[in-house]
Amino acid sequence: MFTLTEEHDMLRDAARAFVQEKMPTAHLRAVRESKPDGFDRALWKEMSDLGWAGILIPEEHGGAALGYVGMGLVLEECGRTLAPSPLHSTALVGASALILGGTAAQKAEWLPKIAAGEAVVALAIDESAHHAPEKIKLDAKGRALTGEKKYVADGHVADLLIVAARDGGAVTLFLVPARADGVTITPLKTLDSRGAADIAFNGAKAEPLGGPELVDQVLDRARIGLAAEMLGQATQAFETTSEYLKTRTQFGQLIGSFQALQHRAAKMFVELELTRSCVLAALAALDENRNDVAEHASLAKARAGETLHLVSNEMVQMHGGIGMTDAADPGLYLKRARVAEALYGSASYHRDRYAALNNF
Amino acid sequence: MFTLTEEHDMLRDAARAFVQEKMPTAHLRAVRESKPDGFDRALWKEMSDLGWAGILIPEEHGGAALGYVGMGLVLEECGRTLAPSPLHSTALVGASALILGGTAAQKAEWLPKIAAGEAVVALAIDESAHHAPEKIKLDAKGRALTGEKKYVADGHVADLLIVAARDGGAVTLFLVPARADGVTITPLKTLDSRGAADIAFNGAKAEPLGGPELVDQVLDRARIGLAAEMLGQATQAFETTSEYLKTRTQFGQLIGSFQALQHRAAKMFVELELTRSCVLAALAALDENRNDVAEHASLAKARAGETLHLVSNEMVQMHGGIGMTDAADPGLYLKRARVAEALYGSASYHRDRYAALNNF
Amino acid sequence: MADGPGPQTSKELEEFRSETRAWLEANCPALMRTPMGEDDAVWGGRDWKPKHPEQKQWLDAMASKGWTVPTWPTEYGGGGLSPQENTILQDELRRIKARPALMSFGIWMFGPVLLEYGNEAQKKKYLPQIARGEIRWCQGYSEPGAGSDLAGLQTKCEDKGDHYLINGQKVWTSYANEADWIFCLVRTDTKVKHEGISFILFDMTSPGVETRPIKLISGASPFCETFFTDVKVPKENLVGKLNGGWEIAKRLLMYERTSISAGGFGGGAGALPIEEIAKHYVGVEDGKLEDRDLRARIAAHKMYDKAFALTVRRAQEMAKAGDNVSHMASMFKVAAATMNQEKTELIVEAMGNRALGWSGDGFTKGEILAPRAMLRAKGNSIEGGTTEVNLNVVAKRVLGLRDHQ
Amino acid sequence: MADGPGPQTSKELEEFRSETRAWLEANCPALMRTPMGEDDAVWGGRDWKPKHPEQKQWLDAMASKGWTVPTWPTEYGGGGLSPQENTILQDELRRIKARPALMSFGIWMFGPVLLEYGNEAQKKKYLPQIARGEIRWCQGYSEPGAGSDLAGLQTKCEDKGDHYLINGQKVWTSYANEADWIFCLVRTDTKVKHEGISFILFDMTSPGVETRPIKLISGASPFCETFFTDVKVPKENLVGKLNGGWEIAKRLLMYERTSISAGGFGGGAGALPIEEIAKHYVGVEDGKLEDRDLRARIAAHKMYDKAFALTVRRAQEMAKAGDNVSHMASMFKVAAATMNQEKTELIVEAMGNRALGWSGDGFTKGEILAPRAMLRAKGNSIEGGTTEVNLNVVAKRVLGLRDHQ
Repeated sequence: MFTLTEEHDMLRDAARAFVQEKMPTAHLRAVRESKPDGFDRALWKEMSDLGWAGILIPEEHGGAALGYVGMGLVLEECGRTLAPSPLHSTALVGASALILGGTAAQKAEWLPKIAAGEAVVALAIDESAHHAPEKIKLDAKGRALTGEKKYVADGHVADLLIVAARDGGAVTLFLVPARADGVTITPLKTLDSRGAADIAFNGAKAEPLGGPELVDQVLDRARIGLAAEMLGQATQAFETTSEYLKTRTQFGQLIGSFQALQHRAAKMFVELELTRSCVLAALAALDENRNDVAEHASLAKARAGETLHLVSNEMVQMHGGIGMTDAADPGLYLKRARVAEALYGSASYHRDRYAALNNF
Repeated sequence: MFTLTEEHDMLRDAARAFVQEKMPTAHLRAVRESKPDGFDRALWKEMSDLGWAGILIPEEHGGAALGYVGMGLVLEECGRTLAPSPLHSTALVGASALILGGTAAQKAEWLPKIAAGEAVVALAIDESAHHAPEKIKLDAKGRALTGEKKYVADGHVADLLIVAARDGGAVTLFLVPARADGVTITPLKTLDSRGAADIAFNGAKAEPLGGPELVDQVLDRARIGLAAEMLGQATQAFETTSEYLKTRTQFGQLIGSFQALQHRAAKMFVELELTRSCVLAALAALDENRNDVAEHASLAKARAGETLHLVSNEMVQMHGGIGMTDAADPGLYLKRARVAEALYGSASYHRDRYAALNNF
Repeated sequence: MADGPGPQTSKELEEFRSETRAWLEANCPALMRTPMGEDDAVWGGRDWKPKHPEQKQWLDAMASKGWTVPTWPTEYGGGGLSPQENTILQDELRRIKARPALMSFGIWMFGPVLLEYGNEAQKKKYLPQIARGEIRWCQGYSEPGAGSDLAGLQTKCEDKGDHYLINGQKVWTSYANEADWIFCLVRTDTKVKHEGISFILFDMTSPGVETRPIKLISGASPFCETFFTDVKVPKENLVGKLNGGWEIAKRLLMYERTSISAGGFGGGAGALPIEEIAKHYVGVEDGKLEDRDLRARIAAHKMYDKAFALTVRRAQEMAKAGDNVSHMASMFKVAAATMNQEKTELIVEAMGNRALGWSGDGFTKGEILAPRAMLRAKGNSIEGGTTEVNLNVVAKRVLGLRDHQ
Repeated sequence: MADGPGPQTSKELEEFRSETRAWLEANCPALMRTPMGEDDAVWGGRDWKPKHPEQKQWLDAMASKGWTVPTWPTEYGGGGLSPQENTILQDELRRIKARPALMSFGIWMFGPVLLEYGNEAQKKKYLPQIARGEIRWCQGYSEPGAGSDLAGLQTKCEDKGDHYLINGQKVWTSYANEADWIFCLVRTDTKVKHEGISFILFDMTSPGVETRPIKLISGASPFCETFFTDVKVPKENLVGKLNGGWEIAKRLLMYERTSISAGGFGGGAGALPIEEIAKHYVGVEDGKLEDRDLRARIAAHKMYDKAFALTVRRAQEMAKAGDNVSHMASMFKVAAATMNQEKTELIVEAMGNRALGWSGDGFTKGEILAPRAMLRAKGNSIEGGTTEVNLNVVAKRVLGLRDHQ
């Protein structure tokens, strides 16, 4: 379950080398100042050329078919430096929705574009301040969408929208080109500088994609992939903080030699190791097509959220005053953490879901 | 609100002197081994002679009328050494119910006996594993009680039972002599060695006591008084542990010089100070007849429960292996803590109630 | 507990109350009784430009009575009030919802220590200026290498015969770029640690003083880096003894902790109670917040908050009764920081994706403030003594636990 | 990751599986495939009286194959199995729900270090007795003044020429009153600390050995105080070098932590999942536990529990793939203790007043066990290295944080 193939090892090493060189946290700062899209299109092209946009996509559609474990490894590396890109929304969520629910024609139209980095895809789910897929109201009668979606990740830069809506009874997914008539996109300036959008639909024409069970399948993939990114963020936040504990001196001693901080660091290490197991197990469950994906997804997202919350707070606190400055990295991790914690369901949401999945 | 009168100071000093001398934890051990009642009747007589059984009772009925703040101070001192007696069930809960809801005849019959330490009173409330006064079902039609009560504190030694039951619609309180026909008392051997009882009623004749609002009034007094006892337990558990940190040596150092333990001790101190304020404010709210007694009661009981839970666990852990032995005191505090935490509503119950009282 | 005769009879105090009420009624402008916005605080100082004329009118009126610093002696610009009278004044100010006439580190921190440690000339010169809001002070304490370990400071102060010469760098100097004068810790002896520190005052317009605002993670810049290059300071600006500054510094920190804890931290979007925010963004089912997990945590937080408020009140009553409550300052600092961080995090969680905005029109003003308040609150456990340092203080001074021997 | 040729082909392993399955089918008595009660564990030893003849039959069968210690060499009574074969054996044992044939500190702790540090005579003498369950061992480590600081031990061992003479006291000796032999840490040099400790073995029936059971807060007495007064021990009973015992002691502690964490702690009333217990005692509304606050905390605990199980599995897979996972032992110990304490507390909370009984007929057997399991679990963060010591180990050895210099 936890064993990586040689291909996976190579993919992770390549991702780490690329991200560390081209997308350190300084890159996020540059994007924040000068790229209203929230990412750098030239670098996204390079990432696509490396095959990342097509990791999940079958070879016949121009992808590499390396599976979710591979996707997770790359997302984790991107998380380490907070590298901004549409990788999660497009290569994971968008590609998954099309692969799982698309017709042959839909796949043929969109998957090659995704694999080539030529189309950005965004999943429009939530309609209020909180993740609540069971409450979706967006009306899809007659294949024309009417209603509103909130905080659509990468919705401000998407070429293709995948929209959860209700056609009569059950909620299903629909495809709508982002520039179609009846679609109004309001870009949001967000805490993590990546941007998002509120989107209004006013009779926009939509193509259905798969059946009702597709919504859960796609959401669980979004949650697990995001958990992998969050694992990377938390791991790096912890490692950066550990290094600081080994270099910063107060009272004539390295602050990392104070036992109270040592114990807090050790507890974070325990949390990180447990979270890593949950994330890797969830990715493997997807590749193995297991029937407990839902439980794994809620476990991974909730634990990644709790661990990242803890570690991002401790990162600021252990850096002291420096941690409060915009010039230092802790604030960047803290801001991205709060966004990632909320997306696709908070820890509270997933505790509730985990309990329900376990019948209590 | 927090200022004590000279009378209060004297009462507390007298209580401390008596309890420390006559009822140290060794007394609880002796009771555990040799007193199936869970307390020592001779000492209860002495406590009554000191006026404690009548602290709340008007002078005309043989009491001292020193109010709830006074009652709380004595309960806190008893809590410090885990001194077992029917003080809470009888002098606080029983006396309160009669004072607030009794007819002149009922008061004249029972209050002098309580003040003299000649009658033990027990309040029978819960009917399942959890405190849930809103779910009481015990049937009181025709002033004859039918149904069951669980874990009635001091129910195994009571002379008089005060029973919450439903006469048609609302829940009210009823008086039943413990040895009346139709009352079956099953004594329980409890974790804290004090004992309790499950009680079955089979058509037992009962006298009504006051109206429906009386149930809440009496329960809130029970909660606040128990919180005062728990404050004493937690305070002593903390002080005993602090002393141990100053005497036990490991690795050539006093264990209290290890920073991780210092920080944990400091955090406990903060919790204790906050809890003390809640308990004292709740007692004062009773004496001042304020309209926010319910909120104060839930605040005091929940915080006392959380603080005592924390401190009793840390007491064992910081004592190390010694703390695990029956011969040392930590186990005694831990066992009484778990009983007190559950009685009259757990912290979880009172968080729920506090939220409801605040309309959310 | 004997009820000894107080310095004032209750009749005298009642008279004071009615006079005060009448005076406030006549002198507090209507605008000064309305809620304050973000930029409405009055900090005074040489360069202060009132946003509204009523601000100046209110400040001058209060200063004329000495009521910006009600308990300071009248000869230094104070009101000379007894503690009981001050309680009445604060009651009456709250009653009409009056805005503070003046916010000032001079009032909260520097003034109290100058009253205790300054010489007569210093008190006469500086205290009335503080009381009238004429001079705005900032605090030169932390340095890049001396945060929690404040006594590790390195800013050098040399005796040049007729003046001192100061070289070095401070950091976290609140509003240094807007302040007129600084009270500053400097090193006057490099061979010893605590015993080589002095407490000195100087004008921020002195040649060689430079300030550079620090941008925080919340986006605001309330603090500066402050650089001193060959700054000449007159010798009479030393407060207390040469190398005797550490005692003054610690006393001032106590005032700082107390003022932070008692006043609470700035609330940002916290004008509404959390549960009202949560009801709006989370929704209600059977009269309860729909997210029951969040509801339980909000309830626990509100109880902690209430317990804290009750404890502040208890400490005040104890102080009034003559008990020493100085041991509670570190505890309050720890608890207040915890509470404010918990509160701002719960608000962000309750607001869901509506608290994930940074700027722009997609979010309301309150929605933009919520994450910034959460980010700002992270500093509460760092500024004015970190939570770690305060826990050390509780463990050692209050509980009597010792260091490794 | 190259798939090098393993020592055994998968065909060979499949053959081993079918042979094993057949053997177990033929040799594991039916009773030994039913769930174990409280007193059904087989610890062996000289004085052991089987509760059922099937226990002895099953132990002898397994011992005849060397499968009580499957990976030990056959010359010492082991099964000589490869790791892959052992995995298959354990799989097959689980498949038929076989009870452990033998529980033993000799198997889990002492045997592994003797294999590494013992001389040939010692291995030949002691290991086969362990494998066959003939001799039950106990561990003489902690002393009243040496708990977390184990190396502070004072039990004196003097060289008397032809024998050693031991005087002192041990505490927390598990089942010392039922054990036949003890492996024991003693002080052979009082002038140094770690370098003055030796590892020695002796018979518990030696004159001068006395044991006294310790009653715990849970009511049980699984541990003893153990006293040594002029106990004579043959010189060949020293394991490793004189004054070289600390290295052996640490290695043994590692085996202890691993066995505690991997096996989990005893569950008491934990046979049912928490949520089933809670449903019974708390009640259900709309398919959810009525106490939603408790429900959220049970869910969080179950997730932690699952995360832990996944991490154990991950470590096993890593170890199988040849990675060094020794750094994870302290982490597992901390997490396992936290988890078991959380679990037993949640069960007590869920059972309400039904978990407040100590004995008697007013409560069911499961209700009586619940608080005792909670009390017992408090020791999990103390025994086998306290949580504090294990956090120190993680901080220093895994994270590389240093002590004060």
